[in-house]
Amino acid sequence: MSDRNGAVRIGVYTCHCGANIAATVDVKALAEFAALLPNVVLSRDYKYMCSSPGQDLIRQDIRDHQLNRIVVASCSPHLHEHTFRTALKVGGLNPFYFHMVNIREQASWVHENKAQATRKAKDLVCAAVRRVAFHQPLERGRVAIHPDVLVVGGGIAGIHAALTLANAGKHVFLVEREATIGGHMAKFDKTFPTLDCAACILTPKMSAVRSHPNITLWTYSEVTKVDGYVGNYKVTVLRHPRYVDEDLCSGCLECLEACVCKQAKVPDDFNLGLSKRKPIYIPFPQAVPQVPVVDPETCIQFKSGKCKTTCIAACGDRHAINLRAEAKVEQIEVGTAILATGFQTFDARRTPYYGFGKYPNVYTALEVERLVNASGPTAGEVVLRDGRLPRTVGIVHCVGSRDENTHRWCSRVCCMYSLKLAHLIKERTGAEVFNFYIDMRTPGKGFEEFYQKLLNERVHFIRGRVAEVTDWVFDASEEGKLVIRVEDTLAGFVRRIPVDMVVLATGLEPRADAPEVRRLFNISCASEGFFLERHPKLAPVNTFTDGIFLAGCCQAPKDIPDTVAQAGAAAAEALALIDAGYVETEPNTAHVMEEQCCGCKTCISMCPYHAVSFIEDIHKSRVNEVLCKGCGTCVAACPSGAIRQNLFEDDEIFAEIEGVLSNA
Amino acid sequence: MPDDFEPRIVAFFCNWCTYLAADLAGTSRIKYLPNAEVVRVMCSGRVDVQFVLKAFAKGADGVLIGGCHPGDCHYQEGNYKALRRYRLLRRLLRQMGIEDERLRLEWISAAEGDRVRVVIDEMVATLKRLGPLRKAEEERAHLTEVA
Amino acid sequence: MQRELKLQREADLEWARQVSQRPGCEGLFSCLQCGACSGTCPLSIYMDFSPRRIVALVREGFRKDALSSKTIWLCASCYSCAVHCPRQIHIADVMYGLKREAIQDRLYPARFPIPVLAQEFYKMVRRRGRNSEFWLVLRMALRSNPLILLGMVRTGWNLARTGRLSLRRERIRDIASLPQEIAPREVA
Amino acid sequence: MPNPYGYFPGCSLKGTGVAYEESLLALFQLLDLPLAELDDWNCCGATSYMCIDECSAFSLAARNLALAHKAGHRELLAPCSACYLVLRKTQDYAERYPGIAAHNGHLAICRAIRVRHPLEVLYTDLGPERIRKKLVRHWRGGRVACYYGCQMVRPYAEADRDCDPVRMDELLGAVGVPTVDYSLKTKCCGGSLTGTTHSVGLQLTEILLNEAARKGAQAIATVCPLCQYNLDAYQSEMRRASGKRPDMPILYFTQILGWALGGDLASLGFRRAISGRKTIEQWFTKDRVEKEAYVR
Repeated sequence: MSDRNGAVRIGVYTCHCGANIAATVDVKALAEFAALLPNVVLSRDYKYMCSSPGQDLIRQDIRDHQLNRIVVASCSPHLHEHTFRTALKVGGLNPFYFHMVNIREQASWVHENKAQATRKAKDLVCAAVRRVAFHQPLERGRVAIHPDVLVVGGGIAGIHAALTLANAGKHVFLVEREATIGGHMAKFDKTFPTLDCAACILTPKMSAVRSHPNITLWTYSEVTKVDGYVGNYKVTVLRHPRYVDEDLCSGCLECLEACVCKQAKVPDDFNLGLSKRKPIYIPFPQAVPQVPVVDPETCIQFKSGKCKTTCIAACGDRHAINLRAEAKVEQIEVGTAILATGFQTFDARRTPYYGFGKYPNVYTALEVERLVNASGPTAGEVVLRDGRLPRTVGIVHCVGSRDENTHRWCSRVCCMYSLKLAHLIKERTGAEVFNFYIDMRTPGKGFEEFYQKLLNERVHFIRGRVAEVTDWVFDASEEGKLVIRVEDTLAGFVRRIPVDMVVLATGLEPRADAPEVRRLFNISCASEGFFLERHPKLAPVNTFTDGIFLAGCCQAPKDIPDTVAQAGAAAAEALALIDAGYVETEPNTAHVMEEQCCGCKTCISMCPYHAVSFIEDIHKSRVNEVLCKGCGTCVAACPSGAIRQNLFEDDEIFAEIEGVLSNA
Repeated sequence: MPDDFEPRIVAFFCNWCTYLAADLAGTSRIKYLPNAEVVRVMCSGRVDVQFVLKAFAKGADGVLIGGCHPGDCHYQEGNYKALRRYRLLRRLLRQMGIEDERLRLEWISAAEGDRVRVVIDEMVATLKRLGPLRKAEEERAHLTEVA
Repeated sequence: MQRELKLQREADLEWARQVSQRPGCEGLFSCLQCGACSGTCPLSIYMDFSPRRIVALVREGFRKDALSSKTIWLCASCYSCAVHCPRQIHIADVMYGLKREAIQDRLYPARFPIPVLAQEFYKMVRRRGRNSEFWLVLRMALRSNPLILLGMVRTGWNLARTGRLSLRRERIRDIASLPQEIAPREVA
Repeated sequence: MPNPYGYFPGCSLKGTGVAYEESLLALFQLLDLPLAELDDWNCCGATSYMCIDECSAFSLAARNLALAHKAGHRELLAPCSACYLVLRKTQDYAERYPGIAAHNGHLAICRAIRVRHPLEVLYTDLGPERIRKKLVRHWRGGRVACYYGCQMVRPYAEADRDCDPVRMDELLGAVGVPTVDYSLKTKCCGGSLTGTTHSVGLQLTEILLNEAARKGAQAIATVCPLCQYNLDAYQSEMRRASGKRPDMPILYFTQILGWALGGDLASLGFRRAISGRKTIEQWFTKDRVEKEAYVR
């Protein structure tokens, strides 16, 4: 090796990471051990290698000791590999003369016995030292970034991200599965803690999306295919037919009046079945776009073909309604994508002891959001299904949250929205409202003050997880009521509280289709099923796939302020890439040693990206390094060892294997 | 066999799922046995038959390959290639008198930090039962030349 | 006026740790004190400490208070708590453990029939392999509070006339194969 | 002849719960489901034993499972909810805590046996439909509240859903018995408390009776000898305590099914009832067989 690029002079740096490593790995011993390894001319240990003094150390030593290989034993390369490579570059060394040893995530944090942890760390360092000797100088490639952006999901997160990008002059494709944008927020009446009307702050943004010259809005559509790589994604979008042409329709809604179904008979999804709609309908008055949808499931024309299609007549010469419309497939090219696919609420039927679906007066919080909503099924009246006004209401917190039997996580918004609903219900009905909570969680600007406000409004707060909601009566005072049985853990006894209405504060969970979306965009999910960010603190909107960003509740439950903030951040990350104009690629691509290639074509079938092609005239394979993503599968498959992968050369990995088995 | 036998495992972890799972195990401070040492590859599909043979030749008692779950491969289907290769490898190793349990292929997603613990601890237990890969020198030599 | 003040020296944290190692009690320290157990427990309303408070006592190491409580004896092991606990703590098993300890240390309320019944039941089954309801109740009453027999006369008669009161003292043949007397102890 | 289920009566079915055994045997005979009682079975170890010595309580249960294994049974029927729970819990713990299995040889093998409750056997192995087809007698009684009690549906069970079991309702429904929606169907009856802390036990059962009556039930169907005993034996006492109280028959679901499928009345143990004897007279003793009934 030395003849290829001069004598190998390795510098090894062992990081204490404060006590994170030093507490469990004997860093001094490790540094001393490293100093004695072949080709190592210098070995140091330092408190924080990633700090700028730490990086300076490397730069300085490169100059002072003519180091030409660097090994840093610290944390995961996913965290700081880039940092140190940059340090090498600044120090005047090719950044790929570097290898990182993960002695934190893989030693100090996962082992308790110091001797064993240190032994393992030594092996790993030894492996790195042997490996790095074989490293070659490499150049990063550059790929141009297509300036257009795909935003998936038209909730508040998607809307905000789209507008931010559009206002910055980038073209955005906003794809929404439902017939309207707005997401969950459009269902709310007021928002906590300020109680400003959700519609008033959301609908302007919605119409801004519709009218923005830089935004292509595709509702009733879904992404079905994503090819390519950062900067150059090729996306296929399927646009379901709504049977009403968005460009021709003026939103007069006369077709709704005209529909032969005089009565609305179909349960209205937007109102969670609390009201009825017609086969041709608009999800809600402020829907964007203001274009009706025809539901083929219930439209007579679709079922029998014998409808008078009065809707078409009503539409007149606009000819916006076309019941023969078919799905459209759109192909677009974008450089980056922001996933804002949101959440779904926990299905309260999974906690049968709360009687949802059994007792009509047990509601989910989202249903009550619709009840209190001025444009909801009851025009803002909080009434029971039988029309009565509730005189006592119980709000059960943590339904499907903080529970090993359902979901372990805290859904973060339930405490606050329960407070909001408590306030609104009391305001509208004057009812006695009881909150049943395990812990009140009001961390946020103005949240605690809102909690105080409700305490002063004499809303009841009972600390205890409700055991059951039943209709059995203990005595006459409970006749005809739903009874909440709970231990009042603060007063210290079990209570039975008869109520007219039970509100279940259901938690937030990943959408059922999250796994498909995840595969589509080649990103990971965290254990609970939400999309996994690249780093919980340092890269909360990035994913492990470059150019794919996250916004809103698809990453974890969060409230509207946080969602909007995250959407802004995601937009900024996308802009950063776009305005840079290009992105540097890892040079870990494969290439064919033509003289060794026997032309057996094994590699061709290995590559999912068609990066390996067969050159007939020389009867050998060749790798297109632009298309190659650097998985190395072809390398492993090549029977004659004619394909090599940068940064993962056979001899590099062999050296590493020998290293880890060197029995330090 | 001696109780103090500490098996040595070489673990080839793919960069996108299993290596991240190991990172997660770290950040969640999950404790597992220190017998496995990780060699990072971009994809389990990169794991060359030679790597495994080399590992056994150089004194590994077991080899663990970790990739993304089927359908989740960061490179679409590298893990399937790994699976194919793994089946072939097992047959090969069997002929060399190396027990099946010494080579293990596991799908571990980035979310499954605890799975890393389970798999590694299980494998150490198995290898302790099997004992060291006490191949006579010529056997190792044989392996070496194959590798 | 009774002073109620707990001094930390009364807390036996090592004991708390031991309890949390018993089968079913693993989750003890993850308890949220949410009270789901007490809320769903049909007997909590008769207990001196609700099941939730027992868990609190145990994990803070207040051994004597927990063991001398009536609560652990009132637990009819209906396992409702285990089903509802958001931390999947098998509180009924916690109770069993405490009962066993209470009996070892004779810490249960004096002449309280439930522990007496348990012990008589245990003896009978150990010696004969089966329990004979009539004799069991008789022994329990004699050893705790004979007066309760009076209240049982009518029920007894009802059972007798419907042929549900057997005076046979059941016994299995292969007594040897029964677990022999073991000093009460936990299974780690 | 299918090979028989192992049958573990447990102590109660030989004493206060004898009607359960009688009706169970009769019913299973009617359905050609042979039962073979374990030879020399011992007490399951139940609740009380568990309080003294958990380890040998498990051993007690394990001995029965071992007997079943020796007798070549793959499935063991435990009609008493307490026995059912203890046997299953023993297996569950032997599985999860090797420490427990280590204390006892039986525990190793006992996992092979599938412990089952008659309700679950009838529901899954036959099912409401096939039982409906065997129907012989029209239901002429009133509405019934299905009371499952606690231990049959709790953590270790597979007998039914733990919060809102439905299988007894569906089986009785299949033979034309109208059942009421009974919110207390899994609330504990107090178990042995009626014998030890009498007043407490009484209050628990009283609540169960009142609610059933309020929901319009004229009888309660049970799956457990202890539940049946507690609900049945003390009604007269309650009557004396507070003037009015329903005199309500407490039946085993096996008695009702047995009757509906044409079982011989004497063999179903109706005469063992303490409460609601008049109602039972009216409902069950008029023996008008209608073969054509429901058979489609």
